Amino acid sequence: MADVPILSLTTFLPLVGALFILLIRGEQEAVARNAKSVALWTSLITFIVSLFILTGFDPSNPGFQLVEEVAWLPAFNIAYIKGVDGISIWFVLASTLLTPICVLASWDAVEKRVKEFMIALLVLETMLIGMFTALDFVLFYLFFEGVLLPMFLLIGVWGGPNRVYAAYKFFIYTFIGSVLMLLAILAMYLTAGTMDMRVMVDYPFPSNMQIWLWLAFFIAFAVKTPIWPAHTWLPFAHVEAPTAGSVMLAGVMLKMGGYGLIRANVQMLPEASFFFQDVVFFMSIAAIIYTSLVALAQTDMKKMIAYSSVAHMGYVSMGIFAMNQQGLDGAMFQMLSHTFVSAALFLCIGVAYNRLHTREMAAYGGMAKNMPRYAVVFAIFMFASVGLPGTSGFVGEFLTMLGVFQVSTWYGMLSATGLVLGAAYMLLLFRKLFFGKLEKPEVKAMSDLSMREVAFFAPLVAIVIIMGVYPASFQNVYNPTVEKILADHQASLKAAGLIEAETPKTAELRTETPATQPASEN
Amino acid sequence: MEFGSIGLAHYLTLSAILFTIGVFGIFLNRKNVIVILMSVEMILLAVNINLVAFSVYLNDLVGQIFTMFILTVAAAEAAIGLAILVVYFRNRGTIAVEDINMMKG
Amino acid sequence: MWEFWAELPLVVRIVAGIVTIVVPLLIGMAMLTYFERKVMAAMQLRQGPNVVGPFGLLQPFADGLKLLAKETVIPTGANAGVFVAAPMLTFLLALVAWAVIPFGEGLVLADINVGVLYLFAISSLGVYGIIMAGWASNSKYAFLGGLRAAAQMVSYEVSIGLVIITVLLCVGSLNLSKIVEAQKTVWFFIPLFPMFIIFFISALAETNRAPFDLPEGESELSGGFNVEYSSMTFALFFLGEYINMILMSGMTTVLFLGGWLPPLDIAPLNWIPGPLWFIAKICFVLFCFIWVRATLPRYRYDQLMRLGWKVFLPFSLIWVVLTSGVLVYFDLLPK
Amino acid sequence: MATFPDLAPALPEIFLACASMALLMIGVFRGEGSLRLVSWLTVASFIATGFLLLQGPEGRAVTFNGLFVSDSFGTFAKLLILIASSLAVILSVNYLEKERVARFEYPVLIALATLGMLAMVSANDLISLYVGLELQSLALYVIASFKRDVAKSTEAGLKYFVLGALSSGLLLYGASLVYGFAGTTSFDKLAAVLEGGASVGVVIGMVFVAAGLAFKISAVPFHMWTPDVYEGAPTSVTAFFAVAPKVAAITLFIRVLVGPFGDLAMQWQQVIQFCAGASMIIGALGAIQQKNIKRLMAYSSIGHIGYALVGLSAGSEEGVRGVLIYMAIYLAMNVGVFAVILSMRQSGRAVEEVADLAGLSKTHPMLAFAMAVFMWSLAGVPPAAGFWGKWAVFLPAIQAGLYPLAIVGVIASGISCFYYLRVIKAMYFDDVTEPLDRPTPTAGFVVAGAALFVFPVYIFFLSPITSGAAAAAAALFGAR
Amino acid sequence: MSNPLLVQYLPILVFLAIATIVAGAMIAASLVVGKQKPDAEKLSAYECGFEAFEDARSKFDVRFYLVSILFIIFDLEVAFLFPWAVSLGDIGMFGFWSMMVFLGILTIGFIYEWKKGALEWE
Repeated sequence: MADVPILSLTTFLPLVGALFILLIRGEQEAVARNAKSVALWTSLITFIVSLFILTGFDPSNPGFQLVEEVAWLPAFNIAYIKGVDGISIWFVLASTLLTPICVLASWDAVEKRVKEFMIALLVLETMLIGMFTALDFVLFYLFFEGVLLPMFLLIGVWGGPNRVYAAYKFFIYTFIGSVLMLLAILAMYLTAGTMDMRVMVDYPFPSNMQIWLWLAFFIAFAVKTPIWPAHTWLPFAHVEAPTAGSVMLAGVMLKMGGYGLIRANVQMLPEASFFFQDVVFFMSIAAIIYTSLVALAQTDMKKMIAYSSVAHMGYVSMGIFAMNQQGLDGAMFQMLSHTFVSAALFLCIGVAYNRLHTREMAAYGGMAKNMPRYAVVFAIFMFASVGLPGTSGFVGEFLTMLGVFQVSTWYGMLSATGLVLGAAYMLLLFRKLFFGKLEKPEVKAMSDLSMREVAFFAPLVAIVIIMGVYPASFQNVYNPTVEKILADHQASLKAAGLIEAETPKTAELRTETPATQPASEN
Repeated sequence: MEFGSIGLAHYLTLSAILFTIGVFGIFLNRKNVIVILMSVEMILLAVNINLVAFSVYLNDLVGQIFTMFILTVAAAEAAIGLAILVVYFRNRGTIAVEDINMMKG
Repeated sequence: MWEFWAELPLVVRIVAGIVTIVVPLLIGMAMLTYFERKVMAAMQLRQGPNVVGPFGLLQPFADGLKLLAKETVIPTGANAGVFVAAPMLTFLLALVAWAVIPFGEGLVLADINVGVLYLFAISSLGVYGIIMAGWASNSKYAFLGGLRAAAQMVSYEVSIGLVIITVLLCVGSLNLSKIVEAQKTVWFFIPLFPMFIIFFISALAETNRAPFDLPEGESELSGGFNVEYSSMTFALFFLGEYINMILMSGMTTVLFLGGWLPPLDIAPLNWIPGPLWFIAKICFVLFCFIWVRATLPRYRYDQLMRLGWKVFLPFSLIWVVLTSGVLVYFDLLPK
Repeated sequence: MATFPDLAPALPEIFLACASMALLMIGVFRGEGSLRLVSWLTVASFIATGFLLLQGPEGRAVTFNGLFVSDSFGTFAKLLILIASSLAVILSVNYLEKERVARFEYPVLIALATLGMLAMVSANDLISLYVGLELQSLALYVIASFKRDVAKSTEAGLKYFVLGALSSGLLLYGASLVYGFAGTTSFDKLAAVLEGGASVGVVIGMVFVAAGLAFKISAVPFHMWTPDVYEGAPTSVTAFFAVAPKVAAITLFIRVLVGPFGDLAMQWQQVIQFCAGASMIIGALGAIQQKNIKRLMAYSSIGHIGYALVGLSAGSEEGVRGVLIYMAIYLAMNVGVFAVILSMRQSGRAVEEVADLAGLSKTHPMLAFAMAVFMWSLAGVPPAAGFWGKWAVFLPAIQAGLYPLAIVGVIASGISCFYYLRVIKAMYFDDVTEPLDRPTPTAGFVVAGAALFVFPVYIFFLSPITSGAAAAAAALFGAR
Repeated sequence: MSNPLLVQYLPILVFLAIATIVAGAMIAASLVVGKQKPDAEKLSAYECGFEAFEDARSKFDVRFYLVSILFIIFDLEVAFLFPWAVSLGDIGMFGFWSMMVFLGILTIGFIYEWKKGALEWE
């Protein structure tokens, strides 16, 4: 297995599938059918191939594995480097898993221009996987930006009535953020002399430079994650996007931000991360409370889930910057959990939407009676989202808050209110949809989950339950990496004199300007 | 004052004045495109005065050769400019500057 | 001002020189008109002017006096300043050109080393007088006449320029005296005969003479650009035109007929002073001008333009190439 | 006795000059209806010129008494120009025939303009600079008003002429001052003279020269002619204007500033930085309002010149390399976009509003996709080639510490996304109003080629272009 | 009078002045001697007995303009030929062939004009 470039294979297989779909010609009906099946098979094969990544991965090794390296642009010192570590591997698998589900979910939902839809979806998958496995910063950036086009089209072409506005907003926000990141990457390249992320992770950037770089990266990833107040594009994008778009958006794309925050901000710029810790906490808690309140006020189901995503991602950013074992562990877990839970919730809403073509909660009611299977599935994911013990959401949120409590009790307290609010709006949603009287004739006419729908909900349900019951199965893969990251982080901070030895998280930031501090660069 | 005492500075000043008149002629003129063409010629004249004066001052022929080139090219330029102007006039029936406004910039 | 008084002798000398050129020139011009009428009359078997003075010799002066006494009319729509300036310009350009013509060895007012260029420039400026007249008159006839004259003059100026080039190739200098001296062995009209012919014909066109006198064709344009002129303003045009004629003859003489040189540098011929040879040659060329007028019908305008652009221009261009090629190939160039 | 100069370095130019005259003769003797023949022959002679270029002498060669220089910097730019010109001719033929202005002078004028560009790229003296520049400009003035019965076209020609003549005047005035105060017009000698600093006269002269050249590349604040000329000129001409003259002028710009005025970098860098920043901003803001796609592309080109100047303003070898790479990519993107614009016809009539592209993705999916790729690339979003262009110019800028400029560039590219996206939106999100006609095979071919270059090919074959540009920049800096 | 160039051209300057004075004097004399009695009819433009019915400075044939353009081009060529002709002895074969190239280009332009009918005046 070692000599098979498994990561590249996983990355570009969907692209090959997309090319095949491109070549399909003929009657419109036939084209649509063939496109769908090619897309399904491609994504399934990709998923199976991606499982080999897991088998080839050694969890005890905290470094990058399955590395592929090819010279590409020597003039710019850019190489094609791919590899995974404990942080990124789960996101790759999540992408490969969610894509076939999305294909299935849009089987009947997408009616116009099916061929193009499938192409966009597969291209999106390639870009996502590519981004998570890239170890050269340019490659990383390429894939990071490459996500924009297919997503822009997914929202803009197959979206709802207000799709153009949503697509624009999505695009401009992310683009400006990422161009700032490009500048930061250029600056880092000029300092470190390489684009290799493996080197950059260990490279001690000058303290005052770190501040600027950190800000640039943070803006880029904060938009993506999203962190309040850069989240405003997200509700629009979710509301207007087709189900598959929402699933990919919530399931994987938001994780690009979290992944980037860990990879770039925490790993590469430890001093600045330490410096900005409070800022991030403030923003995260603001996100959790504010967006939860907003979610409470929504009547549109998708918008509600979208706001809940922002709140959940607030836990993630908080956990990441707690900078301790529990916090980072929890953030990782929360991200993974959110990947499946929010994806599933959007799929659930898609199920309802496909039948009634409205997202207003008021239009539904009493579905527990005529759609029992649906109600059960929805309930599981709702509980996971709320963080009920036994589901994946519980582990993530619990660990995150544990980490935050270690840093500051107040932050922990405040973030805990998010749990209460989360429970409130999710239960509200569930009540409105499933309880009450089944009166509306069009709701009565709705049929329960079809076999295909069950097929794509089943793995999600399984994963959510497994994650909740036996979290270690997932944690084991990334824990060594997390430990190493934290160790490196502490070491850097010590080297920079920001913390004293053996007293983690209690040291105050020294007041000297960075220039007078013992330089960390060698 | 000695007749021969007209020096480089005088020529440069003259040329600067002509140049300025030319540039202003292009931008401030609101009446006739022909005036613009004449302003352009005036600018070139200023340049030529400069070059010839420098050429004499430096005792170097290059400036005068440059002038020859400018004269030639200026003639070709004027020919083309007038040709375009004629064609324009045939289409629009006017060569007033304020009428050149089909496309708002 | 520079020290005017210190330079006074020089200025006096110059003024004297100018007077000795201008006065005979004006008289000569007067006589030319007489000469023209007499020759034409002779060719048409008529008497010509014979009333005023002996053989009518004073006729031109009578004409001049008559013009002087006439009223100067400036038409209502005319542009008065330009209207008056036009004849003055024509006249003074015609005069000023004479500053560089060598009448004999060393007999030249301004022996500048770019004499040919100067002449060429002055004769080019002549167009302005006509254009100004045509424009300022605000009359259709004058306007069209002016345009035609201008187009005609510039058309033939090109071939004149090329012809001059061929001469210059053989001389290697722009100084008119040097050009004359270069013809000591052989006058240029012999080796450059076709160019001589072209030059002569172009000179006719350049001076708006028959058969190329369409710009002022009475029957078509009732006088052309000078239709609105009367009195002295008209006289100035008239003067300018005839002086130009003499000038072109002078140029022909200098460029092709050896200037002040005698035909052969042998005893009886080189006793005659140079200036006399020069004048005699001018008279001969002038006679040819009149001769042509008396014999040839007027060209149509399209014929005129075709001759200029499609015959003379390519022909003289080829001749320039040939001359230079021969000179370079046989290494005959003047060093 | 003057000795015969070595013609070998100038052989491509000499060949092209002879070829364009031969083409003129062929055209005029075959009369009307010879457009196709002359066009294809023009393209053939461009290709032949390109071969001659590649066969040319190695390294730097100066001839014609130092007036003309041939080096790999010039060769790189010349190849770009030749490619752009060839494509412009190829794209024009059908357009001209459909617009009923099929006259053989068109390709000949393009050949002459191209010759002027080659000459100016190779200029090693202010005189040859001027002559080359004017040869180019004169031909361009004429083809701008090539549709001589259409008021818009002649108006474009007139505007272009007036401002072009003004810019030549500025340039010349500067050249005369430089000559007077430095005592020479030769670039090599100027570089030597200015080594120890320059008098105020030279600096003023240099600024005038730079202003004149800035006109030609339509950098802010000398950009005001661009939108009108782009809109008014026949579309095929706009396609040409947008690329080849820009490449030539910016190459010349670099050669002048880095070569003779290299030691005055302190002075000109600030000017260029200002121009770059202002061009990026104006280019981005100006285009937002535009409905006409040619006007939109005009502002886009202003903006792109701004990005290219970012590289120059770094004043380093990497910066120059970046500019060259940028121009190469810019060429591909613009040729592609204009090939699409040239295909925009509704029942035989040319249309040029953005709205006319509505629903293109349904009627012509491949064309729409290609256009989307171009827009993507113009916006500078990876992985399209436009991103690499930005990369190549911003890297040296950051290296030179020009952070403010870089940030301005980022903001501008964010803003400019709006209007590039508008085109994509029209094609993909809007419904068909009136379908466009089927594009001609040549246009389709060019579009496909450019799109392939801009997206996949460039990424994998970036190295040849990059190393070519690097060699070119090194040649320029090595000569100093 | 230090400048020899000025000495050479002084006669021309003086000549110009005198000629202007002469021309001016002649016109002035006629104004003094001749009887000036203008009236409206006399001052109107000549139009074969008609009233002048429109401004004389109207559009005119484009061919005149064409001739002037051609003139500019060819006269410039002549301006180049002058110095060349004079110094041909010094510049040798290179000078000769340079001009031949120039003339060749010019000839091509000329042929083009001819074939395009720019020289026709029907």
